[in-house]
Amino acid sequence: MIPLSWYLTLSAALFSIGLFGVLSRKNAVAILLGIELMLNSVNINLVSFWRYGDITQMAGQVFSIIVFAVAAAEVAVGLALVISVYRRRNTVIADEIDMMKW
Amino acid sequence: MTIMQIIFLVVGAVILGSALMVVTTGNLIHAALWLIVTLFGVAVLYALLNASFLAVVQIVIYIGAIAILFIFAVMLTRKEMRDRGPQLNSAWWLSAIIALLTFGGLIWILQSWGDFARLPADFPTGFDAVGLLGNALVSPDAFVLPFEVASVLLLAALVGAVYVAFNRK
Amino acid sequence: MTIELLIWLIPLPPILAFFLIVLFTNRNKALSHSVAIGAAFLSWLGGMIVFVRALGFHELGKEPFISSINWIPTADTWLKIGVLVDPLSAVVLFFVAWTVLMIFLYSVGYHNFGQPVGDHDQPGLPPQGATLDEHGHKHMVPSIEPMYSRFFAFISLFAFGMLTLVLSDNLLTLFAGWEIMGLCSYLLIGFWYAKPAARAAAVKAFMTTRIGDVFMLLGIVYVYSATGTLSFREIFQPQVLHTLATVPTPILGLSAAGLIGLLLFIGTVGKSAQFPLHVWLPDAMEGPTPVSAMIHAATMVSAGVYMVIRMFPLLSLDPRTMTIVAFIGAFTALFAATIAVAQNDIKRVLAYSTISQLGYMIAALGSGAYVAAAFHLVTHAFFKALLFLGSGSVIHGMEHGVLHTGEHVDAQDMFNMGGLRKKMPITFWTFLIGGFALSGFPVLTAGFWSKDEILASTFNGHIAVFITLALAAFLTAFYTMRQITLTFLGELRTKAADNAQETPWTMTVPLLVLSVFAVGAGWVGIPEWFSGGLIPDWFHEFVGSSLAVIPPAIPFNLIPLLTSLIVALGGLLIGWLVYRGIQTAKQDFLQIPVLKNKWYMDEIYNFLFIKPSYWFAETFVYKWMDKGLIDGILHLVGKVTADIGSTIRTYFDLPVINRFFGDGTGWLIKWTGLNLRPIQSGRIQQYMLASLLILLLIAGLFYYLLVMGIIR
Amino acid sequence: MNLWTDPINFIAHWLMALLTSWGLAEWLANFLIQLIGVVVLVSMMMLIDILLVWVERKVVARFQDRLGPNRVGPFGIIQPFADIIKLLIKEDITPDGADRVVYNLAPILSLMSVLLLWAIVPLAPVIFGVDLNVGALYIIATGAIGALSIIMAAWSSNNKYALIGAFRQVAVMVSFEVPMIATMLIPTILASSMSMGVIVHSQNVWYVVIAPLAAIIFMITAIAELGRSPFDMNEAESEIVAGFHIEYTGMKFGLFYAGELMHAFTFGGFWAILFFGGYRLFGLENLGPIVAAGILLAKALLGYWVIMWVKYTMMRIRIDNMLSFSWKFLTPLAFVLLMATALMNAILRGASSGIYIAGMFLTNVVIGWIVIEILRRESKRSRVMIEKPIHRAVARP
Repeated sequence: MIPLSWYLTLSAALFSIGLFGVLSRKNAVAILLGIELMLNSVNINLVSFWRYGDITQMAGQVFSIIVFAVAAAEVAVGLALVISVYRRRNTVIADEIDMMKW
Repeated sequence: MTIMQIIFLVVGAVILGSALMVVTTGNLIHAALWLIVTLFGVAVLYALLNASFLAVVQIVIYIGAIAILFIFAVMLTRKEMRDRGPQLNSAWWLSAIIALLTFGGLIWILQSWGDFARLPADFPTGFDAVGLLGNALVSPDAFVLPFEVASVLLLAALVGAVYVAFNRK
Repeated sequence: MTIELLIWLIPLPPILAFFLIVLFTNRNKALSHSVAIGAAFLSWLGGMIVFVRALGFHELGKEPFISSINWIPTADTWLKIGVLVDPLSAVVLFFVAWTVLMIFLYSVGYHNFGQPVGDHDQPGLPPQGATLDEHGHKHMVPSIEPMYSRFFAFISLFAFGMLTLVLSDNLLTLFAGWEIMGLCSYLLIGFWYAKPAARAAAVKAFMTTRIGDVFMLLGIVYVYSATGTLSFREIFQPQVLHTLATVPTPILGLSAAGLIGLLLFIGTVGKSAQFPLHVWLPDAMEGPTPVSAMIHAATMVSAGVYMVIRMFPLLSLDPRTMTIVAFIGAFTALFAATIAVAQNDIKRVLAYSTISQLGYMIAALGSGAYVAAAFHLVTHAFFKALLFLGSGSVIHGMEHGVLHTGEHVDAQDMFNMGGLRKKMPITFWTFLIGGFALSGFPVLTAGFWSKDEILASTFNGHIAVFITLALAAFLTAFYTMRQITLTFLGELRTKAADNAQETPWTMTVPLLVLSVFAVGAGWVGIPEWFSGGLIPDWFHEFVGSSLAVIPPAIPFNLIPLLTSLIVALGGLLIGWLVYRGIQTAKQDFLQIPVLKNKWYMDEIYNFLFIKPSYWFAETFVYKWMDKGLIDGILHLVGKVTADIGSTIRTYFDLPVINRFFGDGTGWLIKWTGLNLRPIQSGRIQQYMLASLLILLLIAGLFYYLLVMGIIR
Repeated sequence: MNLWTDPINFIAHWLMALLTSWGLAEWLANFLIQLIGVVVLVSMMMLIDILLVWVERKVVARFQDRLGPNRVGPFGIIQPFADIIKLLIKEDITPDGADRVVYNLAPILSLMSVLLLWAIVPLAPVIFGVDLNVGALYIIATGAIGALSIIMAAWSSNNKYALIGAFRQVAVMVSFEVPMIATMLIPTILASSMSMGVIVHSQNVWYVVIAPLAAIIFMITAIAELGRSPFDMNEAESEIVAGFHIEYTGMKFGLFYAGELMHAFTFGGFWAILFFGGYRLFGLENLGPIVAAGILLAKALLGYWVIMWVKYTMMRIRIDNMLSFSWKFLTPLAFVLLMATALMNAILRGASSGIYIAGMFLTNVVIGWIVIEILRRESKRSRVMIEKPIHRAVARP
């Protein structure tokens, strides 16, 4: 019998790691990777709440599925953006894509 | 310390370790591959949580589609095989502090919650979670609307991605 | 398929047709009109099935076909939408389905389907005719409407609105249908938007009805706040009605029921053009004739009456409201009739007669004659649609003549017509039937029975209303005969009329069908005393049963019967005698300015509302306030300050402010900016970092405060 | 329960008793037994795989009018072992600049992704690894792992040809997975379950009769997933020398090779399971689990033979034609089939089985006919276009 706290702690840690990745990676693709980690941690929470709550209430699973969809959409668009940026600016380093300043 | 707990600990260690590799490793392809390990671990967690459908879907969508997409993107956005120089920006220590703060804050708030350490009700045998999920996804008094909206979102993302990445020359 | 499901499906085809035409088929004219007519036919079929089932089902008044679903979640309840078919809506559905189908069919011919494209037609203008080159000699023929498909799309949308309104079981969807129709009538009146007159008419109609609608919405809101529901069934529960009747309101001592009734009635006043707000209807004749027939005779204006009839149980709670309603109705009836006698435009006459007939119904309702009002609503819808279509057919024929001869005459002016019975026999006979029905030609026609019932029911109780209505009835007969005489009888006055020719079958068939109803629709309501109880007064029992208590049959009384006979026959006779001889507008002694100018209503409104608002904006606000007062003060202030300023400038500003503060500040700001610039690095991650940091700080602060209990 | 009617559980219980008598903890013993089961299953599959090498070589030889291996052992049946020895003693080259870990991981993943599939194959009513209630999806999931292994191999071996091959293969896999899922859903609908066991069990009439088109599409998509000819873009020898495993030598290549054969055989098996009644053959399966397993393997072999047949008789298709074939033809068709099946299933639910089957079959026939009509028109038009091509500007978004 695994207590709920384990899952929550794990997902919190995963979330923080993803956050770190998003904040600190240079490469835009890597930033997206971090976002994926965060989404997954959210999913873990959703599913574990489903399991530890009333399992006849499907909300947890349903929303994690919707998170899947959102993640897929986000990756598709994000990577498309990255690629087109690479085509124009010939770099994917987030710090070098700083036209929006001054 | 039951076998379940052992499995959980192992999987959790794998997940966290690989996640750390994802955000720290210098080689992007490796980062993507480590991400796949993480995703696989998460799928195992789903299996532990008796959400078999989600476990499989996790593998199909994340590993089968998203991760491979990532690898493609990595390959498409580089000239040579290795990335040179540090992969973390100069403020990485600050990010680390913030991440730690977030983690600490989350745990701090969570542990003040009464049900934090609750145990699961044991899973009824022959409980058809997949069927319930299917019904919940399409029955009008449940989640059919969010579901459809999600599908529309996917379509929009599809079109948008094609449009954005289209090579106008 | 259960009957309820069928009822749900009835309004669907038109809206689908609308989207289909707008989105896909609008390039193809034939496809568009077949789609629209097909949809109308489906609705008609459904309507007929429902109607027949309703006939077969006794006790319909007690438990009507009803079904409703949740629509909008409110705090703890739902706003429901649903359908309801009780005897009243059954009969209304009957005539709506028929007229709509007929008018759709008619429109095909009216918009010259199958004719060549005009030489210089353009969207927004009526077709100007096309030159046809037949073996050598050219001649003009009518040309097809440029915005053909668009027209069918609009009327389909309109039909959807009307059906929704008729079938809805609550005020909310009723109001929705109501507003859809308002929009459609705006679009359709302004259909030929390149004509300034049409534009103005559209705007006028929209604004005027909007006034009514606002009040109606107030009424609906009041109902909801007072009863917590909008469904008719629930509002008409006896205890709900009782509470409504007893609750007093601050406004002129009316009870809640009375006030709600009044507000809703104002909506009707706007929609079915009762006295203060009637001005839009005549101008609405700028639209194509099918539109006039459908919107402004058969269905939309009837919708207002339908609504008040529907709300009758609520309305009848407060005698004062009833009185107001009755008198407004009666007055409108007479008033519009007086205007109608002096109009020369064939369509305007009908427009005013519509107003007056609607006044009839309102008056009947106001004097408590529920069934009579509903009865006249049905019969009037049929024969007025017939009359409008007939007039449209006449105009169409005339236009053909005008095109053919190239003679520049107004194709709608009755004094340019005359003797058309020889040219267009079908139109003539159907128009004659319609006219007789309108003027209540005894025994045969539908108008007689309904009108007689109204008169009879007003006679006991509201004698004043009775007299007014009798006068109006006389005038009605009079101007109807005037119209018929000027249009069809006598000899041909113009070459155009001489070259007029009968319209295609798509226009004549609806005329024939509708004329059948214009005669037959009356026979279902023949009072018991006439046949000595042989034929039961079916309409009375059927529709009456939708009230809680079936109103008693009107007792036989000789005076109203005689009155209606006299006014009808007398009016017709006098009209014929007078206008037999008259050939031009000069000889028409009724062309007195006050009637020709509709009692100067437009001018009065112009003077009362439009001029003052212009004056207020122009003279008062702009000239006096702005230019005079404010600018004057400003100039003064400006002058004074300028003087002070110049002195201060020379002695204080230049040395101290400029030198020290001015340049100093500039330098300071520049310095600060230079030093702050690096913060906006354009690097997304740094932004995220900063925002998260601050977020965490704030979160920590709040948590601290919560724990400390400083905020809670 | 005896060895004949239920061998696996029999042995399992015996082992259980034995181990517990040795004083092992309950769960540990259980774990061990599961492990043993897995090992046995996998090694059996590998054995079959070795035989498959021989089968393949024989069949290709016959197709190409040769004799094939016939020196080593009777009918050269020992040939595969010779091959294995050869592969084992070959020099194991790792190209310069390769990403060693990934490079060595890829072939293992590739074979693993195939072997994983056998976990859900019901060899007999009582012989199966695990009866997942999401079996159909599981197949796709493992396929995803296969695609992953290919990408890893290609990228890690630091070779352009390999990368091109991998790109092609993954594009193909991703685009052919869609109709594959759709066609897998058809048996799912018919059996109202994704579990392989239930699907097999509910096939009183083989689904190939109820949904023939689906069976055909599944076969085509399966071949594409395998990346075998005519869909072998990933290793088009004549264009990109050997595709993703260009740099692999020795046993690593051997793993890829074995994986491919195994994959083909496995898909033959799934073809049989989804559409040809799995281990069922007119009640023969009731003789005993061993017989049932034999039946299934035989059917799988037949499916494998069909795949080989296609491979050795068709020539390679150009990549763009192939993808458009998937997106513009197979995917719509598969979805139409899916909807039609669902609809007919709902309509004919109450009807007697005869009518049910007839209706389903007729639906398929009608759809197939329409499709053929469309194809005929299309090909005619394209022929016209080839004869006198219309020059129009390329569409730009």
